Parts: sequence; structure tokens; C-alpha cells
Amino acid sequence: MSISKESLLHAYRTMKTIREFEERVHAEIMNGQIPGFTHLYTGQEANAVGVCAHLDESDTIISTHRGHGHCIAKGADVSGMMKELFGSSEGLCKGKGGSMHVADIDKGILGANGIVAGGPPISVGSALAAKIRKNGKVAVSFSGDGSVNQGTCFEAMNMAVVLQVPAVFVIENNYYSEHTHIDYAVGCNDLKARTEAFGFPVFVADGADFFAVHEAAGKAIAHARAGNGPAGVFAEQGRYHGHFVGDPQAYRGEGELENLRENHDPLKVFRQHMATSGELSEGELDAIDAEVMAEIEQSVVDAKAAARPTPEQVTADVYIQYGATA
Amino acid sequence: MSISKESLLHAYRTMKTIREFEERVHAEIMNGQIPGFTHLYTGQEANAVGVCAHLDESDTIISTHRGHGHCIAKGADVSGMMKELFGSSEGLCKGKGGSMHVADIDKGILGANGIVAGGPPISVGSALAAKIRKNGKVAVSFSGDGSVNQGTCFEAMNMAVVLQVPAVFVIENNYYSEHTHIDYAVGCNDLKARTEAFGFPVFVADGADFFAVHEAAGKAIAHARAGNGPAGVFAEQGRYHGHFVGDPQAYRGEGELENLRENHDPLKVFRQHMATSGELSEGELDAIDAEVMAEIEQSVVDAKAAARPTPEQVTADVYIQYGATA
Amino acid sequence: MRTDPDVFLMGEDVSGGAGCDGEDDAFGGAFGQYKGLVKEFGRERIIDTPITESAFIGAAGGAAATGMRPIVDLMFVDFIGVCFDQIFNQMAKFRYMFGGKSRCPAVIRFSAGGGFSAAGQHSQAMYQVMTSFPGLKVVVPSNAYDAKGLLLSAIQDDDPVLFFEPKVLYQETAEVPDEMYTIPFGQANFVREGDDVTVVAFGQMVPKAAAAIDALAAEGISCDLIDPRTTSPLDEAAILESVRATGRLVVVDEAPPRCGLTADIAGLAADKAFSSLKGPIKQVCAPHSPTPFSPELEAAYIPNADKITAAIKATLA
Amino acid sequence: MRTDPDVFLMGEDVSGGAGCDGEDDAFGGAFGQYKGLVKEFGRERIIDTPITESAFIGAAGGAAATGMRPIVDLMFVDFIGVCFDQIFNQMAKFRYMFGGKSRCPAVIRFSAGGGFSAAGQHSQAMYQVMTSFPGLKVVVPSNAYDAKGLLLSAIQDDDPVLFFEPKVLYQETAEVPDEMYTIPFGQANFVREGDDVTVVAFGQMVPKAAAAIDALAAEGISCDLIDPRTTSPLDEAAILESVRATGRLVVVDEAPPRCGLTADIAGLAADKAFSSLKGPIKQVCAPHSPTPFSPELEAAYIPNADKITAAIKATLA
Ligand SMILES: Cc1ncc(C[n+]2csc(CCOP(=O)(O)OP(=O)(O)O)c2C)c(N)n1
Ligand SMILES: Cc1ncc(C[n+]2csc(CCOP(=O)(O)OP(=O)(O)O)c2C)c(N)n1
Ligand SMILES: [Mg+2]
Ligand SMILES: [Mg+2]
Repeated sequence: MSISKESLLHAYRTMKTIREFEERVHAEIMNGQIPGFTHLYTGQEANAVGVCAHLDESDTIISTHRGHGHCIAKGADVSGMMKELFGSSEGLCKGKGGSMHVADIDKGILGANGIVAGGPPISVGSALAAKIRKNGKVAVSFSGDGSVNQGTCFEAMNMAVVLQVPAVFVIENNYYSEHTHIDYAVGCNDLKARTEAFGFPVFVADGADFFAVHEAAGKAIAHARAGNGPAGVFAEQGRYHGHFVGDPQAYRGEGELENLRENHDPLKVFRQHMATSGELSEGELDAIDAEVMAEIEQSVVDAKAAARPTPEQVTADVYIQYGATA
Repeated sequence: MSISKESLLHAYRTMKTIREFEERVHAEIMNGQIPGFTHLYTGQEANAVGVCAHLDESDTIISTHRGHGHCIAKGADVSGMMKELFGSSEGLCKGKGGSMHVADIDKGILGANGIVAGGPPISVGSALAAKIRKNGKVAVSFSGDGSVNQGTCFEAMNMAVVLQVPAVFVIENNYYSEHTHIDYAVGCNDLKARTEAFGFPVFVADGADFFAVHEAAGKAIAHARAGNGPAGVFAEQGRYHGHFVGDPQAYRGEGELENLRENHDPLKVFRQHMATSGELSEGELDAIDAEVMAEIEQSVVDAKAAARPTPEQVTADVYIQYGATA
Repeated sequence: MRTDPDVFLMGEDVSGGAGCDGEDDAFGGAFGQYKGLVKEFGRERIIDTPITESAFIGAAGGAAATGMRPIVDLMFVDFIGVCFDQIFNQMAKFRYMFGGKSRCPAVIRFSAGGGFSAAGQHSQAMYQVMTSFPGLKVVVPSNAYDAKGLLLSAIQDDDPVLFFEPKVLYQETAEVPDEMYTIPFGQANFVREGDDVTVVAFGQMVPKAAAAIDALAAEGISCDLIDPRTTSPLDEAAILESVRATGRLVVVDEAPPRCGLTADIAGLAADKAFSSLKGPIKQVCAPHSPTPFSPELEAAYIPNADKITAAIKATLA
Repeated sequence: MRTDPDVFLMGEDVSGGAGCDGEDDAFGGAFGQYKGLVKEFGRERIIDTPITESAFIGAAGGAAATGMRPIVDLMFVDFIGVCFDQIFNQMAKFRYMFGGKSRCPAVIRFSAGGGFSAAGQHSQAMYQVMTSFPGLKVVVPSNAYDAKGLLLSAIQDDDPVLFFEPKVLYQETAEVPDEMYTIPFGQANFVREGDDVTVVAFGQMVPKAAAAIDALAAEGISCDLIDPRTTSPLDEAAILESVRATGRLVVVDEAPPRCGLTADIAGLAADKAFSSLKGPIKQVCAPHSPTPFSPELEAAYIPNADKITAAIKATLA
């Protein structure tokens, strides 16, 4: 499948945006500027971007606790996200959600989620809505290698098959759930096969390679969109930072992280592809880098200057018609 | 595997006891003598008995809402069960549990359970206790074809593999969960394969045939007892009565029930085997029938005469040391 | 459902017989509530599910967040434990956590409460627990007329609504008007009016309280009987107004005593109507134990008219 | 654990690093509480699990019912929704439903409450919800000394115990005695003694209430401050005795208002200490909303000393 130049530019820009967003968030957390619990997507950019390349605004995604990358890939406003992380009332969720709950329903983003495997059932509901309305939309859920051991995830997969809805399950294997390795947590030694045993095809990709993800996700999404029921994507990729910001990662083997950063960096891999194919020049990519850096810098400046919430806002937006009791 | 005459007699007696217990319970419910919600095991006797033949008192089982058969097969006192169903304070659970919660911890019966798939996680805990104590015990959970779609069931299976505990998952396929067919509810078309994909062997048997179940369960239990981690049994068998007592079963195909009763009756199948092998004579089997009928009759007489609970008993046994607040 | 194509119904055996060879409309819900619906609307909108509550309750949340108006049936509220997260952490919080930008018009129906000798895992009230979660609306009708009007309001509501049907009340047959009518949330019903004591009762306790109150009339004791109908939102004003007038309060619910609705209402009055109070606020509820199976035990467990009568008298003592 | 081979610890990353190539004792629980344990007791008794709360919480119930004394860690109590059934319907009810013939000595540890800008799904108190279920014991320590004594009691208890650790209190370092001591359940601690108002506070609200009370001393107002330490069983006698003496009551908790502990205690006093009451019973709690993320919002959400002070004064007005 050939990808247009415009799409390539967009893909690279988006991956770079995720990278710089996350690295800057990391720095701001270290500076004490961003409160709460934050999980970074650095190293996994190709996956979110490769999948979302096949979606438009009215398709939906649902994300995880590690949600920034998915949201950016699906088109969330970066400045609104940064403001949200800083806790501003101008943030995407008015400062009520923070990192673990960034969402933008209008963009088809059903939110990051603080509950592991909270998302897949919700995504099946979005897929069911698409099926009932016969509108050709698909619903994508992202799940980590750890989250797939959660009952809700299995239930969602079975029900999606039973109801034959256009749900796509993207499994991101970054080898760890917190500090526990996939080889321990997934009892069988073949997660792809276990997933396929539920009754839908799963397409495998190198999750550090945008082109590989793009291809696998393309197949899965086409399958679902065509009305053939659910499909899956299974992609391996490294997580550069710890589970959360500050995690010393002593559980990793020697040289593991260095190898990831050296040989499995989605941005590097993309640039290598471009060097080979010549589709985008180094100059074009460098220009994007510079624009992205400026955009992220601006988003932080804006976030720091943005309005802070006021106490009355605590009880707003609990219900639609009904005010708070207390 | 040859089975001793004593064991054959015991197996037949137990199956017959379950059958007559259930038929009598059915009649007493129709008479308005037994309150609450009751689910009968008639037609599935060979499965409980074939499995429990391999267990001794300190192995554990955990059952489902359709629990009478499992409890009787594991050695629960039939008279105590009948009293329990009648709501007597002399019942196995002092009239507090009823049909859906019959239990006898001393006999290794962790209870019927009103929550579909509530049992498997608990059973894994019993298996874990056995592993930590290195006492060679196994923990068996029974699950219906419907219950295996519940997240708790999947989680229990994966965790049993991860922890390599002696848990045995017995899946009883009676084709229906309430009024929904397995072909609808299990999205993939191969439940055995889906189960095995979790990483343990599953042994299949004709659940109407005691000998087939006995063999499959023997393999599964031996596997677990030997420290090889969990194993499964998958057996098909008919459910004669409706989901609950009173269910008109209009969802069944024509002739389906008649065929089950005619060709897949565990008691008939057992007698046919005996007629062929000559191990037990018709007279011996008839004698058991008569004894069982008398025992069940007596259990009902006793249950009707048994003490009724008094109001003070409501708040007893909530805690071990602590009395009720109210 | 006839008027809004976005409404659909989902749950285990809501039609029944999916995948079976027999009749299509074989069942219609655990209490036959949905009988006939699949014939009219088909399996596209009356959706049987596997036994997979997290998945289908979660799916209701997802469908609602993307524009549908699902009604899902959990059969017994006691099963809420296997899908609890999807209710209290997901649906309930979408709107708030997403900064007010989403809506989640899902209705979850439950049968609730005791009276069937269904023992500890099929007899719980649970609406008191769900009332504690902001973001959920909680409905507990006490009669068929209200149930219809409240259900229609629930379907039209843009927030997640938990609709609790006291299961003993399924046994009653009552005439309800054929036409469509709604009863607004947060508006209590004065079932009886009187001067001496305010009685607030929920669900299946309402007819029991009415019986107690009617009997007390002979002794010259007259009571307000308030059925809040929805526990969240709660019609605080109606309750406080009555308590300010009578000076005495009895609260009746079938749930156990700790952190329940009886304490909730008592606490409300002990703060905001304190100066009007003339006697202790009495709570009538189940004891601090699971629901027992045996009919005798269950009869001793669930509050009855005698206990309500005694409590009313105790406030007057 | 050193003295009883039946005790073991299980949960996600309680040691951390299972299946990994790196160091074995890499983690030790989400707040580092279990650091070092795996080195002493090994992976047989410090068991990392997959993310599978229903399975491992259920397994704790099963292991406890068959003679072990598991301690399981759920990390954040907010995750309770995915394993709720195993707690409130299974463990809590075994003993009762089985006619008193079983015991279930399991301890479940949770971090609870707000204060970390962790937003709606990682900041809930939830102990008020769990208090409503008969069959469970619920512990909410307010300081390190109590936590140790209550935890040792929990491990020795033969019923299922839910042990809530207010997570902001992890940040405190305090000296606790090295030796083993237990604090019995159902025995409140009088943190302050006074004559004018009874203040009952839970968990992280205890130090805040103490601060408010200490400041009020300058104005000549003296208060009893009661920390119940366990919400189930509850030391009703201590609370009632104090209220009978002071005639005024303020109850403080960080959970939202509906069907919570503040109402529970208020309801208790409005019945059993009614005749001693001299003023309205005030409840200080969070508003009826999920926990917001932004620090400013969270500061406005969680009760603080100012709100407690205002409530104390309101009872005296
Ligand atoms: C129900 C639930 N259990 C546990 C957690 C704590 N937790 C947060 S992230 C995480 C690990 C998730 O691993 P994985 O699914 O592989 O995603 P990754 O972090 O690798 O992206 C855990 C255990 C949670 N948030 N929710
Ligand atoms: C969590 C939960 N969901 C639903 C039910 C209602 N229910 C009771 S039995 C049953 C069907 C179970 O089917 P299966 O597992 O095949 O067992 P069978 O009845 O055929 O023995 C259902 C849905 C329940 N008790 N618990
Ligand atoms: Mg991972
Ligand atoms: Mg079945």
C-alpha cells in the first residue's frame, strides 16, 4: 500500500509531536509543574500513529492510562492537552481529568482511562452504535500487554465477535505491565494465538516501524469496516521511560533500554525508511522537527499562562440538568 | 483404567441419588414446599460423579447456581441438603444459604454460587493454598457453557497458568445459558480450543457417559496433582429441566428434549455399559434404585419435620468474633 | 422505542433463545418484562448478550457516549459486582472527567430487594450504595404507575440512570395508563398526609409503611408518608418541609443499617431541620447481616409494618 | 509473616519484576511498602500477579477459606470495581451463607483518598461504601502507629478485613515501635478531649480536624476528637458517650455526602443521643462530584481545617 507524501509528512509530524510532547511533559514533571500520575508514550509513537492513520474524526478510539500518544495521533489539540496536564481550566477537560483522562469526544477520542482494561467494553459499545446506525465507522481500543489479562478485555473480545461489531483491538506489547514482564503475566506463551482463539484475525507488526503498523492496522480496520466483525493488531515496541515518571527501572536487563533507543526508535526507523526510499528528504524532516519543537514550546508557555480553575467549578458538569447536592 | 466394583456401585448410587434428589425437589417446588430459586442438575449426573470419583475429602470443589449434583457427588449429606432447601435451621447451612449456596467446607465443598463464574477465582485460591502447602491436593471448579464468557473465568484460567497451581476447570456444556444457545454466546466456534489457548490441556468427554468423564477427568486431575499446573475437562450433556423450575423451554428445537432423555440419559448409559460388561447385574442396580428412593423419601420426611429457624438466628454467623450492630 | 431509533435494549436473555432452534420470543427477561419486544423490534434492537456484564454494561456506556440511548438489563442488581467499574468509574464520571463535553444517556435496569427467599446473592437493595456515587441518577419506584413515568423520564435523561425495580412489586398487577407520561426526577410523592410524624420510605417499603400508617389512624396518629421515588437527585425540600411541620421523622428502607439511605435522610434532618425536631429520628432497616434464605428468617430480616409502627410510636414517646 | 507460615502476600507488583531480567526486588509495591520482602520470603510467599484483580482477590478468598491467611494488595481502592463481586458477594458472605461453618481470614489492602491530583479514578475513599456490607471489617488508620497495630490485628482476624491506607499519609515518616503490638477493632481513639463539641473524623481527616481543634482552643472552644479507626465494627459507645457529654456533633470525612459515614454517624446520634443534642449535627465532606484533577480544584474539594472550623462553630451558633 503506497502512502501519499502528505500522509507521510503528517505521520512523521505526529510522531515527532508525541515524542516532544512527552519529553517536555517529563521535564515539566521533574520541575514540579505538572501534578498527578503521568505515564509517557515515548518509544511507542509509531503504533498510535500507524493505527490512527486509517481513522477519521467520526471513528472512535479509546485509550489507556498511557494515553497522550493515542490522543495526539487521533487529532487532539496539543495545546489543550498541555493545558489539561497543567491543570488549567482552559484544558481539554477543564482541568478535571488530567493525564489519565484526556478526552475529546468531538474528535472521536473516548478518553484515556485510569482503569486498566476499562476501555475495551466501552469501545465495543461505540462499535455497536456504528453497527446499529450502519454508518461504516469503526471503534478502536488500545490495550497494553498487561491489560489483556483483565477479564473485561476478554469479555469485550468475545462480545464483539458475538455481536459482529466493527471493533478493532490494538494490543501494544511494550513487554511490561508496570514492572512485571509479559512472559510472566501472560500464562500461555502466545498472546496472538490466545487472542485469535476468540474468533477474529490478529495482524502482527513491528510496533517501532510506522510502515509495519500502518499495514497491519490497515488490514484490521478494513476487515472491521467491511462488516466482517472485530479484528486485532498486535505490535511490539519499547517503552523508554519507566512505568511512571520517576521509575528507576531496575527490573530491566542490562543494555535493554540502550538497545531500544538505539535500534527501535520509531523516529529513527522512519527516517531510515525515508533515506532508503527518498520519499522525504532530511531537510523536510528537519523542518518538521523545528516546527514541532516550537509548537510544544508554545504550548507550555500557553499552559503556564492559562487560566486556573476556581472553586465553584468543582461541582460543575457532574450532571447535565441537575445541579450538585452539597 | 479399570474401575473397582465398589467404585462402580458408588458411582451408580451417587448418580441415582442426584437424579432422585432433583426429581423430588422438583416435585416439592411444584407443591410449594421449597422456596426460592432452584436450578436442577437432572441429566448431567455423570459429569459431577465422573469428576468427583477422583477426589477425596480434602480436595476441593466449587460449584455453580446448579449445585446440588456437584455437592452430592463430593459427599454432601443428602438429608442436610434437603433440610437446607426446605429452609430448616438443621440444614447444611442452617437455612441461610438455600439451593444457591449449599456448601460443606469440611467435605471440601466451597459452595454452590449464585454469581455466574464467581467460583473459578476462588478455586484458584484453593489450588494456590495446596501449592504453597505442597500437600498434593487439587481444586476443581465447575463452570457452565455460559459462564465461560465471564471475565472472572478467563482471569482465573490465566492466573492458574501463571502461578502453576493445581486447579482443574470443568466446563459443563449443556448447550444453554438460561435460554441462549452456546453457539450464539461463545463467539468462536471452538470452546475447547479457546480454553486451551490459555495454556493448559483440556480433555473432552461425552458428559452423559460416566466412563468417558471418568477417563477425561482422571487425566486432567492427574496432570494437576502431579504439579504440572492447571488442566481442563470439557463435557457435553443435556439439561432435562428448564433453566429454572417452571421454565417452559419454548426455545428448544422440536424433539430435542425427548432425544436427550432417550439417548443421553447418564443412568441409562451406565446401565447399558453394565449390561455389556457384566460388571454389575441388573438386580444390583435395581437394589440401589430402591435404596436411593427410600433415602430420598426419608430425607423429605425429615426435612418437613426439621426445626425451623427463629428470628434471633438472623444475625448469627455474620462475623466470627463480632456480634451484629443492629 | 417506537419514537426514537436511538433507543435499544440489551442484556442476557432480554428476548431469550438467541442461537436456539425453538421459538424466537421464548422468554423476554427474567421476569417476563420484555415479552413481545423482539417480535416488534427484531434482534437488531433487542440484543441478547453472553453472560458478560462488564462487556455489555460497558458497551452501553460506549454506545451512549457516541449518541445512542441504550437500555440495559442486569437482571439482579446483585450481579453489579462483576461490572461495577463500568458503572461507578466509567459512565458516572465521563462527563465530569471530560470537562462536561460528553453525555451518557444510558439506563440500567435492575431487579432489587428481598422477599423471594432468594438468599444473600439475589436479594440486595444496593440502591443505597449507588446513591453515594456522584454522576449517577438513581430511581426506586414503589408502584407500577410511577415505574412507567419514571422509566420514560429515565430514557429521556441525558445522564446515566440506574433504575431499580423492587422485585416483589413485579407480582402486583396494576392498571397503568396506556399513554406516555413522565414523572420528573427529584420530586417526591406524598403518599399519605398527616401531622404527627414524617415517614420517608423507599421502594417496597412504601406500601408497608402505608399499611402501618393506615392502621395507626385508628389510634389518632397521622403521618406524612413520603416516597422520594428517586434517591439521586433527592427531593430534600419535600422531606425538610414535612419534618419542619411534624417535628418527628422515621426513615424506612430494606437495606442494612450502615451508610444507607435511612442514615442519609436522618443526617439531613438532624442538620437542616434540627430546630424543629421534637424526638429522636428513628431508622427502620434490615439488620447488619446478609439476606438469609429461609422464609422465616427473611421475614424477620426485611422491615415490616410492625417494625414501622413501633418506630413511629418511638418518635412520639 | 515470620511467625505464621500461612500468611502470604499477593498482588500486582508487590515485589515487582517477575519474569524480568533485572534485579529481583526492583519495586516493592506502588508506594514501596513491600520493599525487601521478596528477598526475605521469596516468590513463593510474595506473589506477583498479572493484572487480574477478580482472579487474585477471589483467590485470596479461596485460599482463606481453605486455611491460609492471605494479604492481598489492590494498589488503589478505585480498582475495586473490577473485583467487587469477589469482595462483597463472596468473601463477605461465605460465613453467613454457609451457616457459620467457614472462616475467611483475608486482608485486602488499599490505598485510598485524595490529595495527589490523581483525579476521579485514583482518589476515592470508598471505605464508606464498603462499610455498608455486613460480613466485612473495615479499617481506616489515621497515622503510622495505629496502622501497624491495626494491620497486625487484621492479619490475626478470622474475618475478611479491608484495610484502607489514606495515601497522603504514606508521605509522613513517623517512628513506630519495632515490637509487635495490636490495636483491637471497634475501639475508637480519643485524639483530643474537650467539652464543647464532639468531632468524629476518619483517616486523613483526623490530622486536619486536630489542626482545626487546636486552633479553636485559642478561642476557648474545646472539642473531643474521636478517630474510630475501624468503621466496621464501629465504636458506637465512644461516640455516643462523647455526644451525650458535649451535646454537639461534627462528623468529617473526605468522601462525597450521600450515604456516607458522616450521615451514618449523624443518624446514630440523632437517634440514640437525641435528648442530649443542643444544636444541629454538622457534616463536613466532599461535594457531590467526582474528585477533580487540578490541584486548585482538589484543594476546594477535600475538606480542610477551615471547613471543619466553620462546622464546629455552626454547631455552637
Ligand atoms: C484495574 C486496574 N488495575 C491496576 C492498575 C494499575 N496499573 C496502572 S498501569 C498498569 C500496568 C499496565 O500495563 P500494560 O497494560 O502493559 O500497559 P503499559 O503500562 O505497558 O502501557 C497497572 C497495573 C489500574 N490502573 N487499574
Ligand atoms: C453474574 C451473573 N450474571 C447472570 C446471572 C443469571 N444467571 C444465572 S444462571 C445463568 C445461566 C448460566 O449458564 P451456564 O453457565 O451455561 O450454566 P447452566 O445454567 O447451563 O448450568 C444466568 C445468566 C447470575 N446468576 N450471575
Ligand atoms: Mg505494557
Ligand atoms: Mg449451560
